[in-house]
Amino acid sequence: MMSGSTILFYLLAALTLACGLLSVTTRHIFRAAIYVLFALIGIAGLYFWMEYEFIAAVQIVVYVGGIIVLIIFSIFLTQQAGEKLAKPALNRQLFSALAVFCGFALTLLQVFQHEFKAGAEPALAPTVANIGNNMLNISDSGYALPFEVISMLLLAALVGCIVIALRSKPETK
Amino acid sequence: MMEPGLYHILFISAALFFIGIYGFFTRRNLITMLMSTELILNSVNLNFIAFNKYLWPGKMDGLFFTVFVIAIAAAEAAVGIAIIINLYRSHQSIDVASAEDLKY
Amino acid sequence: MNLLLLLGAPLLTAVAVLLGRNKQQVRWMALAGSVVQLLFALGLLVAFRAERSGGQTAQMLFEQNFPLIDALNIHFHIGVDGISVSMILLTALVVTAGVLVSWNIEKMTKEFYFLLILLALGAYGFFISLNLFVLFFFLEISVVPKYLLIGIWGSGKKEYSANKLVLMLMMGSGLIIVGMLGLYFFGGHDFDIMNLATAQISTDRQNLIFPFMFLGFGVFTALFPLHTWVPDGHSSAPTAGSMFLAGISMKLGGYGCLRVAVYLLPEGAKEYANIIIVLSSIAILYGAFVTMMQKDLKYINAYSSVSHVGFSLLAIGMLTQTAITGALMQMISHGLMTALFFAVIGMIYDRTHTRMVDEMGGLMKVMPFITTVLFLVGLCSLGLPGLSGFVAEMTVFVGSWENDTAFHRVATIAAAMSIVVTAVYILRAIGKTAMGPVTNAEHLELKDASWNEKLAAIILLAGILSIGLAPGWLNDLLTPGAEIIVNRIAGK
Amino acid sequence: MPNAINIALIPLLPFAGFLLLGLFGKKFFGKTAGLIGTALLLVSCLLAFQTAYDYFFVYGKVNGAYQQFVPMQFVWLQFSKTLSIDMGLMIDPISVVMLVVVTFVSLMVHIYSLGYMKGEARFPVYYSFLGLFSFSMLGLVLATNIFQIYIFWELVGVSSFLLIGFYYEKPSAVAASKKAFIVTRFADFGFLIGILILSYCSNTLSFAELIQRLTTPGSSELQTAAGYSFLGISALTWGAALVFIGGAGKSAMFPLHIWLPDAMEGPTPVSALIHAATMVVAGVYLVARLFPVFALTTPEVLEGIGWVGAVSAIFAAVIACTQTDIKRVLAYSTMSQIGYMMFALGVSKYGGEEGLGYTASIFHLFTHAMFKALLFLGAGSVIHYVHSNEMKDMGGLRKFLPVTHITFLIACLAIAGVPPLAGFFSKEEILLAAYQHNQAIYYIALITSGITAFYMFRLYFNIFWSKPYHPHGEHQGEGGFVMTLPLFLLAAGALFAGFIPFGTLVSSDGKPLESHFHLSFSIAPVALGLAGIAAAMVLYKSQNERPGRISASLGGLYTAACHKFYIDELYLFVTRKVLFNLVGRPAAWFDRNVVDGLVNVTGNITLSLSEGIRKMQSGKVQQYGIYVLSAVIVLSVLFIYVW
Amino acid sequence: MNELLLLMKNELMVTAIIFLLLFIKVGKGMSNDRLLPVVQTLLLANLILGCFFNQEGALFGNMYHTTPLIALQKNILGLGVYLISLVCSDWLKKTEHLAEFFLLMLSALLGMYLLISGGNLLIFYLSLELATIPVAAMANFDLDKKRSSEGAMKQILSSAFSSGILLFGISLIYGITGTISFSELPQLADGSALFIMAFIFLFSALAFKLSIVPFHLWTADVYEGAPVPVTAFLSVVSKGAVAFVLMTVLYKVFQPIESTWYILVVILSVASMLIGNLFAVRQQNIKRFLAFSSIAQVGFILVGVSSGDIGSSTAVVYFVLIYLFSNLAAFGVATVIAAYSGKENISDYKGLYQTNPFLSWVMALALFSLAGIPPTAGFFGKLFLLTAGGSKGSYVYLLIAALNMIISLYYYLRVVRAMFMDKNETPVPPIQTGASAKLGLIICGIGIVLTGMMGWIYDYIQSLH
Repeated sequence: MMSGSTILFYLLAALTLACGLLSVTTRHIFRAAIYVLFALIGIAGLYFWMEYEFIAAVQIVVYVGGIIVLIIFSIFLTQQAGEKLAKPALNRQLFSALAVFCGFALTLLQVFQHEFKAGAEPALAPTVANIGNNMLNISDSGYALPFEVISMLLLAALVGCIVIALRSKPETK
Repeated sequence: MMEPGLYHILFISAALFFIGIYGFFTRRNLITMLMSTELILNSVNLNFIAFNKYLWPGKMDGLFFTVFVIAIAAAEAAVGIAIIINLYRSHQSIDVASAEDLKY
Repeated sequence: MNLLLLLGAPLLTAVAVLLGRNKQQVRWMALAGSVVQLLFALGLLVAFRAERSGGQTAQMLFEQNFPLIDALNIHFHIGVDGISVSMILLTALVVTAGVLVSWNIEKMTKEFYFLLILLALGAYGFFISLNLFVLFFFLEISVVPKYLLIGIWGSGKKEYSANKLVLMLMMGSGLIIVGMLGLYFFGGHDFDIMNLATAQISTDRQNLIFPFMFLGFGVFTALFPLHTWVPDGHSSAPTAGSMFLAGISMKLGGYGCLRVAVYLLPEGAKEYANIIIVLSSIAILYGAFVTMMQKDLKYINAYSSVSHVGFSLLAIGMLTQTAITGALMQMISHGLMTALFFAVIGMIYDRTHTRMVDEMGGLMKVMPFITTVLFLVGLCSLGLPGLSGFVAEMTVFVGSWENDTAFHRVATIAAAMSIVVTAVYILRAIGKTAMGPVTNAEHLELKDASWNEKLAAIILLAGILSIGLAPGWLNDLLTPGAEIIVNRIAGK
Repeated sequence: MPNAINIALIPLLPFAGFLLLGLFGKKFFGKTAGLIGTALLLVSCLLAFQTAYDYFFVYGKVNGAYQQFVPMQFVWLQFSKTLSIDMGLMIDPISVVMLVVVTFVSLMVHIYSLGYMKGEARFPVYYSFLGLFSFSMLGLVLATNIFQIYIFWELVGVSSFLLIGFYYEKPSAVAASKKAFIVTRFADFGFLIGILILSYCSNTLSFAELIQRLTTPGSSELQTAAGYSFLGISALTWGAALVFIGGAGKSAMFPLHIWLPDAMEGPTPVSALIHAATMVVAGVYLVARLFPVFALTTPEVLEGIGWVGAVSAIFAAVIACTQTDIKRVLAYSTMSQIGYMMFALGVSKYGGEEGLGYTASIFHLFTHAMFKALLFLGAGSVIHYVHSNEMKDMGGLRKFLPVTHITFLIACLAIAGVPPLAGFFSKEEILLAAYQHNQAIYYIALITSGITAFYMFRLYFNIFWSKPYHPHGEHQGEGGFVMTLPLFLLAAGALFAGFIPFGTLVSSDGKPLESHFHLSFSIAPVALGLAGIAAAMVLYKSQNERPGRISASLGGLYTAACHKFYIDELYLFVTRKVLFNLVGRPAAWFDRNVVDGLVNVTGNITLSLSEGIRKMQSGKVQQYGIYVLSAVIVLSVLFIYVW
Repeated sequence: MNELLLLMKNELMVTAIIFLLLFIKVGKGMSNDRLLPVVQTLLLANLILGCFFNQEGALFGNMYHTTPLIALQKNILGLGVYLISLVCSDWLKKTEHLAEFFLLMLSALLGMYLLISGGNLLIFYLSLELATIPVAAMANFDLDKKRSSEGAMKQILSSAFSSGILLFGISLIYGITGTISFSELPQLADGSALFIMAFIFLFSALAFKLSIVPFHLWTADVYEGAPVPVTAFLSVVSKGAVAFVLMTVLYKVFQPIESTWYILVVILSVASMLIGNLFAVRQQNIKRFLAFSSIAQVGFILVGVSSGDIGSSTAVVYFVLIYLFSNLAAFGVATVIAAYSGKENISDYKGLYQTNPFLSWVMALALFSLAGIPPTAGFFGKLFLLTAGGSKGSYVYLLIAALNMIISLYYYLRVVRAMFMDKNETPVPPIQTGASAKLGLIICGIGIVLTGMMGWIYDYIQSLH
């Protein structure tokens, strides 16, 4: 008998995979963006399901609130939303499918063959407090340095985006 | 059916990973390619969280990895989109086939 | 005698040449520099003989050893034995003559002399280095200037030839590198030739490395069938370039074959001696026959070089002391002779603007000096007593004959047969160019050699004659070195 | 004791002349060059005579046998501990005889050339070449070491080349000089290998030691040498035979004779010196030098030498009958006479009475030098006078060239073996030696002597009798004193040289040899000789139809002889067609297309590979992704399942 | 805190410059002519500072560690950036966004510093991204040029793809071992099939950054499209950093599976040399040409990397230093010519020697060094790489490497031939090279000539281990 949690899991899994698959096959670009959104939400759901609420929240905030919005804006900027996308070349599709299938098969084979060891240490709950402690800690288990690094990266990305996207004299022909 | 566990999630993430790759290979629109890479990154995140939860709950390495990957994904997407928009300005198209001058 | 002077002199000359203000100044500076080098070389000879007769019996004299890279145990180790001294002398002679015959180069004079002197630097360094790494360094130094010399100042299909030459030589270098590293690791992380000579390297390993070394240096010395850079390279190069290529460059290979491949890997040498003999016998005869069919003077000399250098390699394959002495003599003799030959061809070409023997005739009448030199050099090439070629070839034959198997005998006889073929092509070439009636009326107006050309010819002729008439001094220089090599082969 | 300096000066004076005239002749000496050369050679000649006198009559004979002396020797090139090229002077009967012959004939030629070559543009060069030749020949004669002889052997060859090609603007002279050099070089190749074999067998290069080691029965060297053989023939036999090939080449023995007739392109005095009296007998000298080895160790080779000599003698004599170029007739006659010398050695044995052939050979060498040089110089005078070598341009010259006529006649009689001229004595001895040891050769020689008389007098009559001569253009006459003096001196030699008691001076073992002279034995050869002269007189004394008819009736034989039995054509076929077309050309083709081709193909393969994989870099970023993924998968599979 | 200042002085200095630039930009700005010398001076200061007070130490719980060798590696990269600022000054002066350009470049440099110093996979990943994303943006700095955008697009997309694969590999490694720390990984690595697969996933990302065949395909397109300074940065500094970190990763982290990665490195290095050379042979554009040549060079670096002992890491560091001088000299000449005449094709270089002997000599020197011809330093570099690679005793591999030098020589000589031998009716006109560009080129030239001759440099690098 399946528990509710199990059912929820399969639903989320189905949502994620189906939306993911649809997002790479649909020929409406706007729909593709929406499918991606749902796939990401599905993943966020899985995080919830695994009780990583913080990550789920970040997922929703950054992806749904940030990236997908950015993508949708750029779609509006560059394309008529209703236009159908060009069909990919058939042999490209075939080769891609083949390569992807092989990769998938190999990965599954290896992953399922492998016997993962589990850590013996007591679990550390992924609470916001714990996360915060670790993140700003410069001791052994702290993540202050990555935090600084990512801030520099975001700064650089920001500057780069500004220079590129806001070029002063757009080419006019 | 089994109780969902690590291997289920690993299956999902692997599937999503290769779906993303398939998208990356086949979509001709640059923005959709970018979206595919987001799928790839998310599948990885799923992996990290799963491993963290089921195998190594003693530390939060996986969790933090996920956090930073999300952040990087955002930065990458931002720069990517900026470049794509710029490309659109000069090429008047965001079809990947329109930007294939550099070759051989 | 400080051997560093031998490197310093060309280096200074090269710098001075680059700073020269006009062409005439550059020429004189190059000449002065090369004369200084020649004097150094002669002084070295004198000093060396004095040391030896003073009872100095060390294998190498005037040694110097500075650490270069400790981490890899690389030392800048230099020193000379009789073999090196004679090779240095050869280089100095050829370079001086080369500077002299290039007097009339107007195109980028400064660069030309710079590269020429750079080549000399490479050769000097090569001959004095006692460390494989340093040796290889100097060997390589002399590769690229050749490319530029041929490519910029050459004639005919110069780019093709320059490319071919450099690429083939680099192939040789590639093989040498591998062999060198093999030696380095098998010989206890050391590049030093003197140390490697005492290192115990197992026979299997020697057999593994030897082909790399020998083939590598073989490319430089035009080992059949790796010789095809020779005809094209030589014929496209400017006169001094050809002189250097055939006169010194090919000797780098021969010297390397001996000093590095055979000396350091005696077991390997024994293993492959028969193959060397077969290849070089083929080279000797084949080169001679191909020469017979050539119509271009430079090609004639180039292919005859293949044949003549084959004697050196044959003698190396014979592994007897006399043969190895002969190999070295042949190198020196051939170096002088072929340099002179190219010099003369250059002089003729400058005047007639052709190198085709069929388009000349009766030049003896118009330019007696040049044709006399041509004639002498031809006689040297065909091994006439009194000239160096004879001494060298006979030493090779006698040395080869010391091996008493039928195989060695047949190879020696085959090689000796080439002296007939050589006579055929040399006389054909000389007969067509120098003798007979003057076929081209325009040639009647031509002038004989100018002072610089005469001087160049005389310098080289002096070398040829001093060996040909009194070979004892050279023999004395070379024999001890050859003896050491042979003793090592014999396992003593 | 021999005076080393005096003897050393004999070759060195001409060498000095060579250097002096070669380097500065044109600038400083000009017309006096000839005088300088001649003067130097005169001194040299006098020294040679003095040496000969001293040797034969003062110190040479010890214990009743002439000994070998080495007054001077030094190491020139040390090959190995045992083998070295030594330069030295060897004094023994044959070398002394040769010294005299060489310097004397050379002096005659020097003097003669003062007149003959007067006005030549390269007059000093000519004398310098003559000096070089004299030096080389004398060095050869004096050699103590088998390699020394080889060295001078080669030098002689090159001087011959230079002198034959003296008129370098004449294509035929150039061709002839090349031919002479290459053919003799081919023979020298054999010589060289022979030297190597002998030196290896005996472990020395010095003549004295070599002979001693190889002729002492049971010596260790002989035993070692016996161990080696090739094609079933022992190494020593090979060595001796190959050394002889060298000699045969220089001495123009069949079948290596083809260069000699062509060599007549050189100035006539040169022919007299080199191609009649001195260089061409070097082969004989070489065999004589190594005679003990030939006679005692390898008698089978010696017998072969005998046969080669005999065949050459008659072969050349037959051809000489058909030639119309007077110098070529003389050339073939030379070849024939050297054949005599060779087979004389061939039929000789070592020591005592048995060694008669040896004495005879050297004797004939000596006398032949006199009369053959005379013949050539005479021919030179004739050519000088009529400016042609062809018999048809001559005839009736006896009135115009009286001195030449008389001396030429003397020489002809001498070569025909008419007693009591020089040729008679030496030839008689040869025939006697042959008679005693090899009857077949004896008969060949007998017939040859008849033919010799015939062709010599055919020549004589054609030049001096036959048709009357109508002078046209300017004629210098006989060229004055410088040209007639040598004729007289040589004629004297031809007349009286036969009376020298040669056997007491030169013999195979150094001990004097009593010559037994049988009058009855001489009847046959003299009669044949006279018959030959008579036949020639009948046919050629005056112009008539008979020679034509006879040659027509001989048909094929005559044509063949006229074309020198097509030996030249054979050689040409072998060199041009076989060597050039079947070896040289394919080799050259192979080099350009296969060896070089391989290099180019490597380059082209690289370039076309580069072109071929161009598509990989398609510019499509998604394709790049597929490559990356595939690579990852393939590598993973490889490393998981293969390694 | 003092320890932090001392150990992270390179990073801190670079960060300081970044912020300075930010302030300048946000403030009233400066003209390029004034800004450039300032930046150059700051970079030089960074370089000089980097030479002192180097010690070993770790921070942030082993996430960051440094040794004198690492400091040297950082200084080499810093030198690279400084030289780029010199030799490319002609281009830099013309760009509209000089401050931003340096800001991005220094961010990338910072990323590289952290990459080298990083002590776990997270820092590794983050700094790899930090070293990549700004470069992608920089690649687009020729804003008006189509090719520039195309190159940038290819760069960002393919690097995103590759970092996806990298992350997947990292996640598997994390799953298998439960750690992301470099110091713990070697003990926990089990060498299972999945681990090897994960390693290959991870390696592919490094290979992608280093442009190892077959992960190299983006390289040429991006190099050709991007502005020359960016190309130079990518091909020199970025390559160097990744080569350094590759050694750390292979030698330390994946030491347990050495037998696997040795074969992998050998295969890929042969492939890189071959493919790189084969493509370089047929290139017309000088930047594209240098791209493929750099792929072949990387193959060569891998020869040195393969054996995995002290000698090999010394040889690699040494070679990177030399490669930096050589390649920057080549790119420097290319920039100068491109900046003044807009010409980028090899055929445009015909007859260059007649009009610009200085540039021609520098270029020739650089190419000879790249080809490994003495007396240039490249000869020593290559030889030491081979020596390092030879210690494992696979001579066939060495032979292939040595023979590949021939092909490479062939195409390097093509350029030399064009400059020195070919005739040209309309060669590039004489160029008045700017002072700082000239200075940069001269430094490179001196570096090319002297680095090899001065054996103590090698000894010094070795002594840092």
